[in-house]
Amino acid sequence: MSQSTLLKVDNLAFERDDSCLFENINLSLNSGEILQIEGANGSGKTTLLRLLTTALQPSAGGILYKGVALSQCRYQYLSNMLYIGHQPAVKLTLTAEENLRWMVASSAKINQLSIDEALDGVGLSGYSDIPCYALSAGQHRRVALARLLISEAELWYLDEPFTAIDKQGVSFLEARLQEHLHRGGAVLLSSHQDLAIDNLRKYSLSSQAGQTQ
Amino acid sequence: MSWQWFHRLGSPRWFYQTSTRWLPLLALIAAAVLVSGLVWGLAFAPADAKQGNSFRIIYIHVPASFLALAGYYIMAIAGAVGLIWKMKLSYMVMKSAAPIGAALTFIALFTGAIWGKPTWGAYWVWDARITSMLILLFLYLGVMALQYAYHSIDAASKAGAILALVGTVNIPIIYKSVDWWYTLHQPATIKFTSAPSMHIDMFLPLLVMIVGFYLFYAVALILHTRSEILRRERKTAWVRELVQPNVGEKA
Amino acid sequence: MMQMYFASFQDLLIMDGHGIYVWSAVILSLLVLVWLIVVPLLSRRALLKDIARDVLRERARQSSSKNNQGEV
Amino acid sequence: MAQSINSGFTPWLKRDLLLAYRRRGEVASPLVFFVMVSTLIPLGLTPESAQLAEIAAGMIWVMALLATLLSVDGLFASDYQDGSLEQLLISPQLLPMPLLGKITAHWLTTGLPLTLVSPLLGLMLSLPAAGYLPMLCSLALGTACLSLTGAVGAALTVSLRKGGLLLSLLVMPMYMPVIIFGSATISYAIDGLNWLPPLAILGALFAASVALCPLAAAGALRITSAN
Repeated sequence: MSQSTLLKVDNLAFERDDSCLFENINLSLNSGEILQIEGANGSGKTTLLRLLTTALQPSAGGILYKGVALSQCRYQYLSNMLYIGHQPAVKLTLTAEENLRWMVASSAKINQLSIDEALDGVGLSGYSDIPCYALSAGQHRRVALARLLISEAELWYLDEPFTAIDKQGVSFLEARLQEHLHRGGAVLLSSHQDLAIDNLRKYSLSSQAGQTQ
Repeated sequence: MSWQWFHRLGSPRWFYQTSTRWLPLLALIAAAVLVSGLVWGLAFAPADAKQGNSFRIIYIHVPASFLALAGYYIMAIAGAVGLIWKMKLSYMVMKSAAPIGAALTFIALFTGAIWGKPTWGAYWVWDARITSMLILLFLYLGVMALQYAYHSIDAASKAGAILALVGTVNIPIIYKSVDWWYTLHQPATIKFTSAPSMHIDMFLPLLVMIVGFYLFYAVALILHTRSEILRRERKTAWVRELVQPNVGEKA
Repeated sequence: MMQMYFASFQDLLIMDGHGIYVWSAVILSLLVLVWLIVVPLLSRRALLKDIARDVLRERARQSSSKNNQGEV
Repeated sequence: MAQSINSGFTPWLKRDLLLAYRRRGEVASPLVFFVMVSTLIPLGLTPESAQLAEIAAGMIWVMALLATLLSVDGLFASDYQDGSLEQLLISPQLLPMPLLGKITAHWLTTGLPLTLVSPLLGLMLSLPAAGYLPMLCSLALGTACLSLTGAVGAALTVSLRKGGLLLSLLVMPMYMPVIIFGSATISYAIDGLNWLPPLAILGALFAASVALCPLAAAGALRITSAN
């Protein structure tokens, strides 16, 4: 995989009701790299992630995907990206298997791994046909994380992925991330924990946080 | 047309300073036109053959309904400009236009109701125009209520702008369907004194009143927008500097 | 100059019986119009006073923090 | 190697239908409301069938409108709470298509059942015989318009706590042309007139809503996510 810069952010700024959350954020992400966003609560970690996933519009600056501005390559960018936020986006009345099938149906790049194999991968093998309201919050996160096994998207955005999962889940996730990097993917995640993953770069948001105008 | 002019227009500070200079004159002209139109219409214009003097309410009712409708479109255009060019000032204009439009719609409604009493013997008649005016009032209240429901000002302005635009698409449909509905149930109806067929002496004061109401609308809109600018830009330097001199004197 | 339609000021008020409707409509409308002008003026004055107080309070805080730095 | 994925319409339609199926009880509530309110009318007005026949068409339409309005704010509420709305906003498909899928699912679970139950109400309110077919057509087409326009209101108020009341204030004016032509279709038929023209206008309203409402709802959803 060429050392292509998958993502480049130049002096991004975001304003919420005339108070500037952060400004001139510059960072880049090459394939095979993992970037950890650190920062105190409220420093805008989630907002930065939502800006990168085009859920929010920045008030200044731009984001480039493989050197092309997002507005030009929205479809390619969004189909090559996976975002797991605070909420696991799991419908409680559906079973884990149905949830995963629906999540996969509307995403573009998926491999041939079957839904059940993915659920086994995250340790939910026995639970695939139980409605999710019978599962715990940790298990809901596992259903969301099962998407990592199926998705072929290169860019992963994970918002505090290690919250509410047990020790065994943490090591599982770290192994998945490592594997993804070897395949040439890139990960940008926000977390307070120290991660046992090599060639990990950190980016602290609090130092960049802009003051109010 | 250089964009520089357009963006200068968009700066709240430029708007505030220019309006400070020109507002008194505009207000004077508006007041003069309104008073003269009203006196002309109420005291000098001849009475209507059929309705007698009660028709004089037309000099308030018709201009108010014109402005109520025009005001909605002005509000929606301000919202659209805000959405497209992300101009904070146009969002402020939209937010200020909503209560003015609602008040004018309310005036049109109750003058129409009062006029109904001598003409048709009942205060509330489901006449096509009054019904459409009532629906227009709901549209205004919807835009106002939506804007106060949001915490973040940006989200409120954008949501209000979208609702105003959806409203503008619906207004012609609503007006046409209410008219069609009214003819469906009262085939033989007297049109609610259509303006052009009026005698010239009656029609001229109406024209003057319409111009007066437009001027009044402009004055009210500028005033409301100015206080909205102060509310939104209170942290900026130029507003603090604006306040500075009187603070200085006191100290 | 145009001749006033009504004989006297008295007739103007009565308007052959329709005066009550016409004048109630006119007066109420004028009240609403005046209200539309007065509200922004009042809120503008209140805002200016409020901002002035903010500025004063802020300057007071700055000067007090300047004194502390001076002493330390 | 991005495969060509579907437009997002079918997966979201299937998902919402499955969700509605799982909570069948909830789907029944607009229906129960519809039938229950119609028993209020004779109690409130008169059991006498001649007078009831006079107002049956209009009343059935008013109740269908209120029942749809009652259920429209559920369109996005649960998705907003559990985060799947966020995933929808960043999916590669163009947003209006999945929204159209969701709105179709909403119509299939509220509008259509209302239409199928309406003959029962017609009997209860002694609707003249000529009115049944036009009622079915106008309700089927009309409730679709109501779902589409209601989706715009639901999108605008999804992130607000007490959004339900505000939603009806926003959406009611847009419903008025629909109810005018919907009930006119039935009253035309009852008076023996040709009831196709008002139905045609209702069809035009439907066509306009199908084209414009998903776009407006998509724009509105992008804003609420920033709230």
